[in-house]
Amino acid sequence: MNLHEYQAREILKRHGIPVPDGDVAATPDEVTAIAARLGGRGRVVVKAQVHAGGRGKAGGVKLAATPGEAKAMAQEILGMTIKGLTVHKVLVAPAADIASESYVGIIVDRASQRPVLMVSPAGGIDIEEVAAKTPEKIHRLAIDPRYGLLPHQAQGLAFSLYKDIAQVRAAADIMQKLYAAFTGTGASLAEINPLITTAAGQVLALDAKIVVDDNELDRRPEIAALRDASAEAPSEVQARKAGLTFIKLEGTVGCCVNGAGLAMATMDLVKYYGGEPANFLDIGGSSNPQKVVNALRIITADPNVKAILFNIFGGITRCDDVANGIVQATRQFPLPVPMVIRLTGTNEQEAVQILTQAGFSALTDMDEAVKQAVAKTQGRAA
Amino acid sequence: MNLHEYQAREILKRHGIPVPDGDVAATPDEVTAIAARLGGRGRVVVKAQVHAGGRGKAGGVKLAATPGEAKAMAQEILGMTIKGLTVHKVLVAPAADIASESYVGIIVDRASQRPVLMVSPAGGIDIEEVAAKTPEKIHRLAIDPRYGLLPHQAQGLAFSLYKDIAQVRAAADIMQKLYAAFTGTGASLAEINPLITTAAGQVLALDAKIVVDDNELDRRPEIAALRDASAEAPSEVQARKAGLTFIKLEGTVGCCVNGAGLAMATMDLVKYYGGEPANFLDIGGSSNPQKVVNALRIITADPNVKAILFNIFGGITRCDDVANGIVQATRQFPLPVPMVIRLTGTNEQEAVQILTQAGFSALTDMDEAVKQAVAKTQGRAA
Amino acid sequence: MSIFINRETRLLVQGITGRDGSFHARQMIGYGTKVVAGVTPGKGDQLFEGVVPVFNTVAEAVQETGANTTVIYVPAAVAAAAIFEAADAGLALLVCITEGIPVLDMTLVMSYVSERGARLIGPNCPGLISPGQSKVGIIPGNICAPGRIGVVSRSGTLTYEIIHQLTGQGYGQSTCVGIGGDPIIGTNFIHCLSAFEADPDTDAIVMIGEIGGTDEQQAAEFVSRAVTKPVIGFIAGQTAPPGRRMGHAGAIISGSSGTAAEKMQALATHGIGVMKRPADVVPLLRERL
Amino acid sequence: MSIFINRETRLLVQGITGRDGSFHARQMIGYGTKVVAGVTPGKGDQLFEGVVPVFNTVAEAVQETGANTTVIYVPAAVAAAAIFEAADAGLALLVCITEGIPVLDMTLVMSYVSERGARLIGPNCPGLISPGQSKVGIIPGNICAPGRIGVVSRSGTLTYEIIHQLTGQGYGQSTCVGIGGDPIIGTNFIHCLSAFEADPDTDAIVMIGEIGGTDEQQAAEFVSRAVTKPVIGFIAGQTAPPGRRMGHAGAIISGSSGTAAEKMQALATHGIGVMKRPADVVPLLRERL
Repeated sequence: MNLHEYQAREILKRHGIPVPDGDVAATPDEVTAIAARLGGRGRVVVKAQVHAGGRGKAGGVKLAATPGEAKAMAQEILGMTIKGLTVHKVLVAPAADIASESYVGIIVDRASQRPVLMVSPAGGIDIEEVAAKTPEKIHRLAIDPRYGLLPHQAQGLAFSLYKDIAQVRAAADIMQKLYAAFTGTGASLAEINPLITTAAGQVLALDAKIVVDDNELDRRPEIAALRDASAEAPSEVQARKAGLTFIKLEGTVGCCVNGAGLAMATMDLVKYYGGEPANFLDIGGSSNPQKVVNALRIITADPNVKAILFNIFGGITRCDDVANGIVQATRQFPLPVPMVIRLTGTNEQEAVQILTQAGFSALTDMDEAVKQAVAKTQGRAA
Repeated sequence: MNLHEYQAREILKRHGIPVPDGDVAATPDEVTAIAARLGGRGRVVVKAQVHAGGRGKAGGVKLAATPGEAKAMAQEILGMTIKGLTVHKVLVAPAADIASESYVGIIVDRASQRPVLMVSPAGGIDIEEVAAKTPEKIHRLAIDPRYGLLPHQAQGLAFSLYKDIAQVRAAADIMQKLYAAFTGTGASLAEINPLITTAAGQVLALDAKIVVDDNELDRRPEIAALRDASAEAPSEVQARKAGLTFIKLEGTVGCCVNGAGLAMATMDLVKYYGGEPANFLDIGGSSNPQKVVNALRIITADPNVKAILFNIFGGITRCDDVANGIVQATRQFPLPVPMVIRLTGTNEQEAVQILTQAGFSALTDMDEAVKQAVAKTQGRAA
Repeated sequence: MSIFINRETRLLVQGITGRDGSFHARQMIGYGTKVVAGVTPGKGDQLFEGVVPVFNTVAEAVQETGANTTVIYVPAAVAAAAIFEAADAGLALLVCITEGIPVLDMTLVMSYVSERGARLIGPNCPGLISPGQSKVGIIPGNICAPGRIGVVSRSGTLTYEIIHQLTGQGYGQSTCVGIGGDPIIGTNFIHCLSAFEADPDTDAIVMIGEIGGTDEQQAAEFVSRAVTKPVIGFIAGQTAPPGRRMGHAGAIISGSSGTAAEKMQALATHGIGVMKRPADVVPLLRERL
Repeated sequence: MSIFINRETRLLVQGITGRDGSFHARQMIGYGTKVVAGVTPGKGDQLFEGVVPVFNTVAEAVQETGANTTVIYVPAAVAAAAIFEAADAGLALLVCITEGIPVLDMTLVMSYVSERGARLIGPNCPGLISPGQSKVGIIPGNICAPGRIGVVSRSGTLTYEIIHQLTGQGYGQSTCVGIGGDPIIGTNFIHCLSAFEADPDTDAIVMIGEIGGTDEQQAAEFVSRAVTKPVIGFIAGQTAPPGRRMGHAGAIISGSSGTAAEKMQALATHGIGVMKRPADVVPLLRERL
């Protein structure tokens, strides 16, 4: 789960990391008030709060010299769309007096099976280019989770950012607190970019990003409560509530599969036979007819869908449950497009019987089913 | 540093361990009020809060049926002396309805170099006898500090206490929280004795003891603030404030030594030559004349002292600093008893000169010095 | 023979009285797996299905029954604790089916397991099966057949699809291992490839990967260096949308790797036969055997 | 020869610019110890006494100077961190003089140090000296003399007293090790006894213990089993008041052990010559050599 910048800043602050002043607003008037409060110290920055990178280039980050200007900018930014996501909130913060920009981030690394702390003196929006072109400017440390981030490790990395010992100590302290925030929120990513020094020598976290491991949410209700459903696509929110994994795509074959790997392989096969998948949809391991009903409701809500393809390999999932779900769904709402069903594995016979009685036919071969579904989107027989 | 029972209970409660209701009081009237508040549920127990074991046997723990009775008991207990310590506070708690008594304790173990969790189904005041006579009733587990107390470890030990799974889970949970309290307060000991079950099946921490590692106090001001100077011997409080380690004994030779091992060896030698040490006093490694002045003030405050013995082996401690301290002290207050000084090591020559000028003589041999000091307490030449 | 499990496997089922655990314990017993013990705290005096003794703790279960392998079906909230317990009890092979374990828990679990020299398979995996000998986990026994093909996969149902193709066309399996799709897993492609290479009863290996991470690339490199048997591979996710980028750190740590195209390229470069679709598995195997 | 340190010891001083560190660094240099580097974060471009390069980190210092041993004089609040850093940099011998390190920190430090195969001496110890070769710590060099007696002690100034007796009566030392008096220490009596037993230039061993714990008893048992050289011992604290009992747990874990009488009995039982007072050291040695 992605947190917004303003939420991540709040978490860092709670862990004792120095973060510039600032506040979040949902209306231009709130922006004016915050800007007026902060304005004594000069210009403010108004930043769109959406789960997308490249906000600056998209016009979602603007500088304002007066509260009135901040309001005008908020009017522009609030409601705008960045990479398909509508901006509902903005962060208003004083424009920082930046002497240097560094990067500090922690991510769980598959290869070392540990959290890896990465720092670079070349922080800012071009950090990925730095990583690609001058990897020697990125310093990495795999953190042994049994000991946590040890003081000398943080300090050693901090010496790669700064020369001044006070700044080194401040940065090392921030790294240790960032690790505490990382583990304390159940994050899979926590990064500060940029970590700035001001002309006065202070070290501050200017922008922050935290991604929480979804598997942590059950035991961290206070973090789960930070979810902003308005910042996600409605169909994905609906799918998550129904216990489905769903990602909308641009094609015409609506796919409903059990298991992520098989779902991806099914989409690949759609493409292989000349079609385009309309979505990724995994109904998961358990086989609850209602899940199938929900899945069909989500798929058929997409006007691009020209055919529906079921691909079920029964293991824990029982084919008869899926068949029952299909029948129930078609009783509740008419299917606007043709459907191809492939079922095999656990309780396959029962499923075929249920479907046949309801007037559907079922296939057992995956290639054949995909071919037929693609053909139907193209208005022809397979 | 020892915490009082009421302080330890508070810490356990803060860590989520179920502790019976109750409150601390310093006057009989406060006791009446607390007893009245708790009394709805029956009898209360009034417990002396002193850093001594065997409070029950000493008459420091009493049951009262009414608030009036509780007040009368508090009047008896407050101000009484248990093992030389005056009772200034009592804990008032509802008398518990005890179905079983177990023991749960964590201590840092020198041998395994780890915190060791010990539990026994035979808890209560006789636990030490249980340990001595039926050690198989004590279950031990060395906790790997890198992982902490793992759930299955706590649960495995909890199965040695209870059969009922709800009680097992409750006890395992208490053990994990006790470990959190142990590490969270920088304890060298944290124990619950007894851990009781009530007739209704609840698992509760009835009495608790926490000893905090003195080395933790600098970084845990909130724990250091729990120190109750009124619960310690005044001379020891005074010594601690002066940076000295001091333990009062019953003999007549007042000892002032640098280093704990040499201090003990000096006391042993006093005994070897027929004397009795009046104290253990270690002026520590650094050599500050003021420390010597303070040491002499504490030693001479003891009316039993018949002679003072300095035994200094200069290393980091400089003999001339000690000599200067002796001279300064004798200018500030007269010494009521004879003094024998042994100095050797760093800056020995300078020290001898300082002492000689001030009219003192100094020895270099430890045995000779001890012999002379003992002789002086016995009113004879060595 | 087979890898990791065989007729000698003495299996313990953690969570044997739970909904999933009891269902799959019956399936495994039905398949012929030697299920010697179950563990459910508080049910330490029951018999599962009238036959399998249930214990309160893994340590007791191991001591009383000589179990050498465990399969874990407990809920996600207590699954890491169950792995710790199993490793602590000295079991050599731990198979964790449970999905949803927080990844930070897994970083500690991996240290603990490797300090004790145990092998973990999973979590969030379907387990493994050595057809005709032993089934540990949830791979449907009826789609498998004894034979000489080794299968290793990050996926669940996609693995079944491919096993189904193999069995249907006469290629039985020595062992099929589902290693799981989580970011941190105990046993990876390389561990399995290495075991299959050493197994005299495996003639060829099918590996089934997915987008994300670089395990497949490392496995491919390992194959070219250390595997003499034919290997064919499939990568799911050619048409998957690029994953939402995980901050800058995600980009820094993984660079451009992780796409299906990049992985398929790596397989091909290192001499692995690349399947375009699941149905290619048998034709490609025939070419190489 | 000697144990642990000798002419080849290349010493790093952590906290070299501090009050204690600078004083003792000068003493060690004066004694002839090869002090090759110092560490004080933020002073990484200075020269100590115009000669010894100071670095910001231990890793750098080791890399640049080939130091193989460190001595730590930093304040208690950062001493555990300093040991972690030294162990992480691959130093083989770490000597921690600092007193006042929380014992819970030491439980983690010990795991970390032993995972890296390093030896820690201390904390809260005077360090060690191989007279005429190298001095690491704070034992006054002028009371020592080169010779063939090994000394190991939990104490500080009491050790000096006994070394003083030895040197004054013509018994030089191979190495004197102050192992420290804290509950958790890196190197114990047995480690030192074992090293002295193996050292061809040590003829006899003096061990100086104290009340508390059971290290001396275990050491005595070790001597009877594995040490062929004469050993004599002293236990300080015969007249010490019984320590304030640490809860029930203290009594349970240590039982009645830990008194001077019990320890002296253990030494005698296992064939160790027991000194009644420091002045007995030379007479007892004479008897046994």
